Amino acid sequence: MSAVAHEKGESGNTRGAVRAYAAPSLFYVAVFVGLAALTALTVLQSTFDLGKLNMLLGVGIATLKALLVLGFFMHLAWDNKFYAYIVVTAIFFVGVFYTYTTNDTEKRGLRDPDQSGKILPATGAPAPGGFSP
Amino acid sequence: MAAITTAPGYHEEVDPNASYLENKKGLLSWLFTLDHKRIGVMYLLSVIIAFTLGGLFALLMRAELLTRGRTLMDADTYNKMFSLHGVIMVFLFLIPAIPASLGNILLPIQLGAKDVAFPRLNLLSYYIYVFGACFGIYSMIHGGVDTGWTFYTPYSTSDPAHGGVGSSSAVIPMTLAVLVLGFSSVLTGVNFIATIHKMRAPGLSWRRLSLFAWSLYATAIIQILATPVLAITFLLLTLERFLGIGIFDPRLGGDPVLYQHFFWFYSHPAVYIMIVPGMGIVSDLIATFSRREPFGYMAIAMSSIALALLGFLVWGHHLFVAGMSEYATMVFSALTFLVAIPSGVKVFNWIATLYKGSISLQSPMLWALSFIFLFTIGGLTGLFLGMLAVDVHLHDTYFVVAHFHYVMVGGTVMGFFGGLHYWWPKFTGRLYDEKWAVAGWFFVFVGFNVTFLVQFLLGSRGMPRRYYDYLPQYESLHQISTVGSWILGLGFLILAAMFVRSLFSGKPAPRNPWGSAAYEWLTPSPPPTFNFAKDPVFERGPYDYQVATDEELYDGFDDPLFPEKGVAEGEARA
Amino acid sequence: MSMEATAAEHDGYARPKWLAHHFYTPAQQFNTAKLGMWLFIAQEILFFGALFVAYGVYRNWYPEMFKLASHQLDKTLGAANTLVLLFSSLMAALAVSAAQKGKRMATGTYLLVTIACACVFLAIKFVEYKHKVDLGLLPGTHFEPNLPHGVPSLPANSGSFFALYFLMTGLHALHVLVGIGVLTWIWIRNLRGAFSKENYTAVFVAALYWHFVDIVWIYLFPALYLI
Amino acid sequence: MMQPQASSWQLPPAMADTAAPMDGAFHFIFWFSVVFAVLVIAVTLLFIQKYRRQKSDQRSGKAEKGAPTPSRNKLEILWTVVPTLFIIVLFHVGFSAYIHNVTAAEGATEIRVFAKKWSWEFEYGGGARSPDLHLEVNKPYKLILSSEDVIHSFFIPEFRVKRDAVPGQYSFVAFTPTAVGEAHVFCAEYCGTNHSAMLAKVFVEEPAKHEEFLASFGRKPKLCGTPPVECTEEKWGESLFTEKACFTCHGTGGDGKLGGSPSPGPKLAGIFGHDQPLQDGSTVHVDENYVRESILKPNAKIVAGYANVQMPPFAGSFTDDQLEAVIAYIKSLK
Repeated sequence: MSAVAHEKGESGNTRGAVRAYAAPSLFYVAVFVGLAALTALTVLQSTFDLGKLNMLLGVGIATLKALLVLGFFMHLAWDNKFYAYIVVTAIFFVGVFYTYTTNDTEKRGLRDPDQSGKILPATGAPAPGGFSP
Repeated sequence: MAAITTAPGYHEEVDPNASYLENKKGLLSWLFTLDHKRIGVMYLLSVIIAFTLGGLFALLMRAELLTRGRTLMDADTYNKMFSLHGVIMVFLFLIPAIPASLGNILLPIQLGAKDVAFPRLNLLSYYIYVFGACFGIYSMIHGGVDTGWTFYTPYSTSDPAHGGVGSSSAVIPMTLAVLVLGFSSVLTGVNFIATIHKMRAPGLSWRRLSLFAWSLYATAIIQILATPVLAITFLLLTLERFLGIGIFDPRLGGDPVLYQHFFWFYSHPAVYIMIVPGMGIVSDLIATFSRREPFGYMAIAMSSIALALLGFLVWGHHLFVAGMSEYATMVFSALTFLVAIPSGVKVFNWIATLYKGSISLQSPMLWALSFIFLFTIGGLTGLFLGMLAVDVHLHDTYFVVAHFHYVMVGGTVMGFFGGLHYWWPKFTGRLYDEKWAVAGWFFVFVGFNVTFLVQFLLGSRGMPRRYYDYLPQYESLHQISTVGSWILGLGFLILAAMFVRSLFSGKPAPRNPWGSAAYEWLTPSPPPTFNFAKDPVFERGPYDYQVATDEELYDGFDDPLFPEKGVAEGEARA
Repeated sequence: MSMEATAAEHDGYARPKWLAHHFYTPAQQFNTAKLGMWLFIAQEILFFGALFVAYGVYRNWYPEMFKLASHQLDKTLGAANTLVLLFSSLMAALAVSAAQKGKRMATGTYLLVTIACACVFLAIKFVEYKHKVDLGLLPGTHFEPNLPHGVPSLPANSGSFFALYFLMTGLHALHVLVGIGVLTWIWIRNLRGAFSKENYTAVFVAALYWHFVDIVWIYLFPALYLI
Repeated sequence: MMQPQASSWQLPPAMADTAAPMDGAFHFIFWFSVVFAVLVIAVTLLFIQKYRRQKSDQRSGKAEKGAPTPSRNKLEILWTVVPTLFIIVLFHVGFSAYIHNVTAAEGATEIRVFAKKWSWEFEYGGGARSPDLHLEVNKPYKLILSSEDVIHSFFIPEFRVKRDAVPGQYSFVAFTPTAVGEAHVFCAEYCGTNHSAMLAKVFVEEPAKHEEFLASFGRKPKLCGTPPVECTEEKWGESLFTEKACFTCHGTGGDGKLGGSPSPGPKLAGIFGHDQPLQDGSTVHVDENYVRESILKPNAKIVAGYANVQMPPFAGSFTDDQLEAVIAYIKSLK
């Protein structure tokens, strides 16, 4: 038998045929209903003003919806783990970019208000070259 | 062209034994080729043209700095010279050079595959590269850019035509050029990861992957994860200059330091896109020319991956004095030091490979050894710049210019030319003249060191970079550096003449001129269109010199270093 | 002898027409195509991720301005757009499962409905953009708001919010447009009978891309509309 | 003004308290790197020489091979852990020196530094700005930086200080000059055509001399011009004209040219008393008020043909009598 097969889960008789799990159609519709419900939830949640929590809840619900689409519509749940690792790595690096950038932007002027502040504390004069409406 | 509907990527009739250069003739067979080797050769040609153009700008710049005040050109032209030198060298030469040219030619052969995973995507990425280069040429025709290759805002985005304070040069075509070039790099990355994962021949486990392939894998990871942020940054830059959306321009409520975060989040991993393939080539060269399995194979492979991942955490060391908060400078300085560890591990392992090897100082090996020496100096001076107190003094001075030239020219260019010498017989089927090669290497090595060693001194004495004119105390060092650049230019001229001469009158190359056990030397040179006459199955690793048979390693060719006898019949034997 | 014959004789079975020359087996071709698309999606995550980073930084700097400016966006239209895209994602998933079962007619109709939903999405997007342009809520230098009276006036640097709004939704709309192009091309190939139970790679990969475009909107909607 | 001697062949003279910590860190890492580089290069050259391939394959009829490679995980761990320890030490040395250099001393005298395209200006609290930085030795200073157009970077090699002056935000450098003498300010961030001409002089003076400077700053000096001659209104105007780097854009010759090439700014010679055509088509009669307004708010009336040349505003750069002197000088140009 030719030493051809190097795809994992390759059984001899179907000669490397393509096999991907296909869920019943009703399952996809159920996933869609879940997504629609979550959309309604997130719109509802935005009407209450929970301060900082608002953003976290918004991102949380959006992540739940994204996981539904990724897991079932994009077959990640029934597929080789490697594809999931790719997505996780990509999101991890967006996280790295966001955390280190905000580590700078949020802490400017914390040690000494004269450092990278937009207003000079002593005189209150806005920095030249800046935004003037 | 392939049949449209039913069979994607179906190749026309091809004689499996004819070499990929002979099996189809004519310009069209090159312009619409799907063969990774031909695409690699086209990339190689374009990349060398870009290198020549960039080198020309460098020589003009150094000539201008020969004396104080105006020597050749006025301030504006000089500013455009260093900006175009930067943009061409970084985006048109260093980033595509090794992965897209040598990587495209060699990777499928080293994996025992017929072609890369997506041949049409490969051709598309070449044409996107050419399309991007056209934008660059358009900008050069219209006066080029004078913002430096970093395009810092608000100088680059505040267009005087809209009442701004910035540069009035042709910035938008150049930023579009870089935006488009980024996609070519991303598509190459996608292609290489899919190829390395799915196209390996039977018997080629991950532990039998060549170290060059490992480095291309690490580079592809960076290309995929970093280049999109470059695309977004330059899209925002172009729109801000063109339409005035206020993201980076402080006049419109934006923040220029945020631009530096966006730019360097791509550009620091980009310097690892440039250096890691060079390291991969050096690992292969050291293994071949000391005829020994590389010491710590897994350590070298994993440090490529470590470099790729750590490369994403250190971009802040470009912003130490840019107005970043001290909390961020502290974190970035610590992480910058961390990134020196994998490079150190690689250098130690290369040196350990030389121990008890059978070292032959043929021309490719000379390039690999100079990579070790110069990259060590380049890496260590990087530590200077990672150290906070020292970076405050050295930032944006000639010390930084010397550092990145030691890493880029001393590293990537040495690796690129080492790889070019090493695989030249394989993909052109011609041997080059060893004496000319050693002469070329000598002039390049000496010229480079004379040019850039003094620049460390210039920098530590406080000479800022990108200066058209300078104070009297820096004049003598600038003159030494300019003379050095002439020697460097001469060296590259010698190499160019040698390679052109070898194309026309070089001796036909045997299958394995260097006696290497790597897979690419099992197939004749130049290789057939599908790389191997019959689908290969590998029983040994690429560096198993103990297992490799003598017949595989040595086929009676005339050893360029000791040419006592005439040439043995050099025609290829499968 | 032709390439076709050597490969067939080599593998000991008739190579299907749609199997590219450099692949050994159909499974290898399918998995390679899928891996290629997932890598492209990883790149797209970074692409939109960078914009979300800019959004995060500016929102931390000017939370009040973002809140006021975001109230100019129409939540109902945004929610409607979300449902339209989610439904089109469902249609794409059903198109793939139909293609897996070899039902060519069903695949065709599902693809058509997906394309239709995408066009509806773009139409709603156009309405929203027109409304913003009329009110002068444009990015950066072009920000001259002429809001109807009674609406609280916007802080001066709201141009940044609308710059991010137009950029993020504009780039997303561009991806929807590309998605329409890709799905139409797949629909044409399906009409010509290029796909079967064994060969539905193109449909699967196109659907992957489309689902990703939907995920981007899933994050865009709460970020921009629901502050 | 005698010049302090350079502290080492690599570094410029040390003239401030921020220099010592930096020099220490620099020399520490320099010698660490030299030892490390010499070690690497020496061992490589030794191995090359010792394990050189003796006979070519061709004469020996077979390929001479290197020894089989052992796998030494312990060695790998060793040369990962040891460099990690080294870099922890390096980071500590660097960071502690850095924190000392960026902390402003209590009660430091504040000087406002204005960066604009291609010149520095220093304001000593009193409104008038001088193109030179005058400092008193052994007195802590805190320079508040700001830029009016693009990013510049305030860099004094002799003090080892550098900080970007970013438009739209303030930043500061803090130091205490320790040696009397002259130093110079560079712009270290690329900012356009005359980025390399954007220099300023730093005078570290004895307390007495510094008091004298502060007292006479902004008023007409007894001698001005080079060679210094008795100061008339026009002469003082001319020295201010060169001090404020107006010559980088405005030619003072009859043809208005600048070193042979057309000057970025409009012609100044012989314009008084004539009508000047403007960009928006109207014309203005050139008198003191027009020249004063054009200096303070250049974009108010733009000369025809100079639409996209952005002359930075000089409001606040001159005291009133300095402005009078400059106008008198321009008037004297024929």
